[in-house]
Amino acid sequence: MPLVAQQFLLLVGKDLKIEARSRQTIGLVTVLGLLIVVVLGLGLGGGAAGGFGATVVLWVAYLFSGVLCFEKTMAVERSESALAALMLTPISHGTLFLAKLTSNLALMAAVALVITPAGVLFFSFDLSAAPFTFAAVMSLGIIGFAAIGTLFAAVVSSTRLQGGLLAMMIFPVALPLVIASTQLLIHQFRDQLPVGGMGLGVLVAFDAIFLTASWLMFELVLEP
Amino acid sequence: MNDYVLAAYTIGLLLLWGYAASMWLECRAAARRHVEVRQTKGGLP
Amino acid sequence: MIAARSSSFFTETNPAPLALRAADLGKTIDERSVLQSIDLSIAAGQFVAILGINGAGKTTLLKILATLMPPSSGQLQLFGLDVPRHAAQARARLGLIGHQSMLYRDLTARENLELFARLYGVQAPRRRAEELLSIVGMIDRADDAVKTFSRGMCQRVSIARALVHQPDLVLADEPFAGLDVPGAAAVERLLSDLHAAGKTIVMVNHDVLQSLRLAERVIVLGAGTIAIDRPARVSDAPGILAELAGTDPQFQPGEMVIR
Amino acid sequence: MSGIQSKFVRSFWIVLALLFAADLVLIIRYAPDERSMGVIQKIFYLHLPVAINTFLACLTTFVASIAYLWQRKGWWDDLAAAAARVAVQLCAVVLATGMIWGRAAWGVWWTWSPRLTFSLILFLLYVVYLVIRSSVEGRERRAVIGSVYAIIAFLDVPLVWLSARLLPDIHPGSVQLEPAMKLTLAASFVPVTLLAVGLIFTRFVLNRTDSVPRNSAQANAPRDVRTMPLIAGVKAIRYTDGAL
Repeated sequence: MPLVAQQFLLLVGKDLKIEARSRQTIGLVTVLGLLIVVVLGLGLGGGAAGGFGATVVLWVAYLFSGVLCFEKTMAVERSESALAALMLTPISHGTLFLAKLTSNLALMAAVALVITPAGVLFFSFDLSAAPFTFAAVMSLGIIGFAAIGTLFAAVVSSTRLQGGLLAMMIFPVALPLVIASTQLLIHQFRDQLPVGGMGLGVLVAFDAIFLTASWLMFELVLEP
Repeated sequence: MNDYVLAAYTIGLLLLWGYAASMWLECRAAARRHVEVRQTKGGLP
Repeated sequence: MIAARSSSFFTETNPAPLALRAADLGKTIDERSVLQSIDLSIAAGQFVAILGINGAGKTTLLKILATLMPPSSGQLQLFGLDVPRHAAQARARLGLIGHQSMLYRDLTARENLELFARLYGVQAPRRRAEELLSIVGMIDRADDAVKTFSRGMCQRVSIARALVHQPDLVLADEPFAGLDVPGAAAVERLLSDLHAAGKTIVMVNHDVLQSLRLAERVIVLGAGTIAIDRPARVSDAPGILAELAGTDPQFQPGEMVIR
Repeated sequence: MSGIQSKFVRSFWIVLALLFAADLVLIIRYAPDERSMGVIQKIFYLHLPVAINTFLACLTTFVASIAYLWQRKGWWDDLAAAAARVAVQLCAVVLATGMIWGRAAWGVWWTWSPRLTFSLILFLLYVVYLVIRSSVEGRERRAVIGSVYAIIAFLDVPLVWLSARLLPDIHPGSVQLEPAMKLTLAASFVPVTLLAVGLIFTRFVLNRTDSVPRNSAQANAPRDVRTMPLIAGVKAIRYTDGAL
């Protein structure tokens, strides 16, 4: 196996092992996500916006729980400045970014697997028409969101900034994701239009642009 | 002239020229700060 | 506690002409010049101690030497390799020990060492981690999480991490900070063994006498420039203390008590 | 030397004021009322030029940020900060006029129409940029983080535009402009763009003087020749007691 792939797996393994051992983030983040879904569910009443309230509420839950995940996985590197030791090893910053992105995505996926069913349930949003489209659209969104989150978490963690700043940085940039995925699902589920068109284009373009941009700029923000 | 158009232009121009005016005040403050430095230290000609 | 035969274990390093050469190194951070015109050349195998009051720029200099921070001006060459152009190769031959342990607190000592060994592409990482843990005397705590360790233990595992890829140049930023007497003695022993094995060591330290005892050459950094650079003799202590005092206006030599 | 410059600066702003006045006369007198929306459509002659200049200011921030990351020269970062600040200011005007137009045309202060949503998100993106800059200590650290964010924010702008167009649009599409309207629109671009450039330049020069430390020796040492004319610009502004 090429050295780069080996290093990548080592780093992801390290992140997941640390997370499994402390298990703090997963618990905290999942409960927060659930709380958001419950509170908004109660507030907006069951079938808000014809059940499409679910997608927006899920997005709010993803955004907040995602921010906590990104912050935690970066804090692990900062706690004993282990990042400086990592930067001295012969791994490229690109691999470091991809490993950190994958660990963040793994955490987000675990959280989403708990929150999404809850959201769909509370909002009686019947997915039966096309559950896979729903899953595909949401995962495309999460990938793009994790790309920016990983980059900005590295930025925020290298300075003594407060937590709220990371959320403030990510949310406006992630808005096109929220709009596009919500509209796409409305077109899909309510108007039975085939998936595709502008909505999907925005999601795919978002992922492509920000995966490459974050990957390129990650090393600029890395501060040992 | 419709009063909405009037409102739009007054607010718009007030804001635009307000920014310019506030910056002018900052320039004067910067000038005073710089002049003080110049007197105390004989700085830039 | 320290394995008796540790000094023979470190492989003899091939003595390159100059381990480290810095020409007119300078660093300005936020329009404030922290380091100016640093000219330094350290032969392979030399043990150099860098002294200086807080804020003299010692840690910044060490970060630049460790290729973690680019200099604003001047040139740096490690083992004849120009940094930052060949930073990757230079990094493969240097190890850094810092204030912080640079380990993952939630992982055990063994897991940390094996992780870094594999990242560096060391052959038989498991065996290498085992050896290093026995050298630094932490073999009995190998499978405990680092967060349960005292500062002294962390420091020793940190030294093991810095040596995992058998570097030729060891950079230590105040390795004795926060250590109790036995902890400091163990670290001193390790550094001396490294030096005996021919490694080049650059240590930033506060304790003048300890530095004079351990190092061959002492450099005093004053306000970003090299004030003194001479062989280390314990008899020099008063002169160096006076020099250190000189760099710090509020510091009165009279008050100093020489231990 | 600064005498001539302060005259230039003073006359710049006076001329600009005159241009604005002339443009207003043109809009009121010359531009015909639009068939469907009537006189309300005249807000367009301020709304669109300011919107375009907002975008140009964002573009300047983007280019200056890339240039900073590439050359690491302090004044690129000052330019990025200046342009972003002006972008936020102009975007506030775009939002204000847009909402008034919405109120006049459809009787409601806010609708999630593509144009208004796009302006709002753009406004938020660059307000966040200013907040980031103010909460990071250390000039170099602030410059790097600011630049990285500015680049990501600008890459996001087309996506915001595309996703906003997905929203249900009650905005009546683009109105066909009679030649007279086109002329007025072109005419009203000039003063707004000049104002934007003047704001960015002045703010840039202010940033530039703040960034050079007051008390350190550098303040008096001969500075990098390339910035001398800019600093001279500020001195010119400084000594003008009359108009800006």
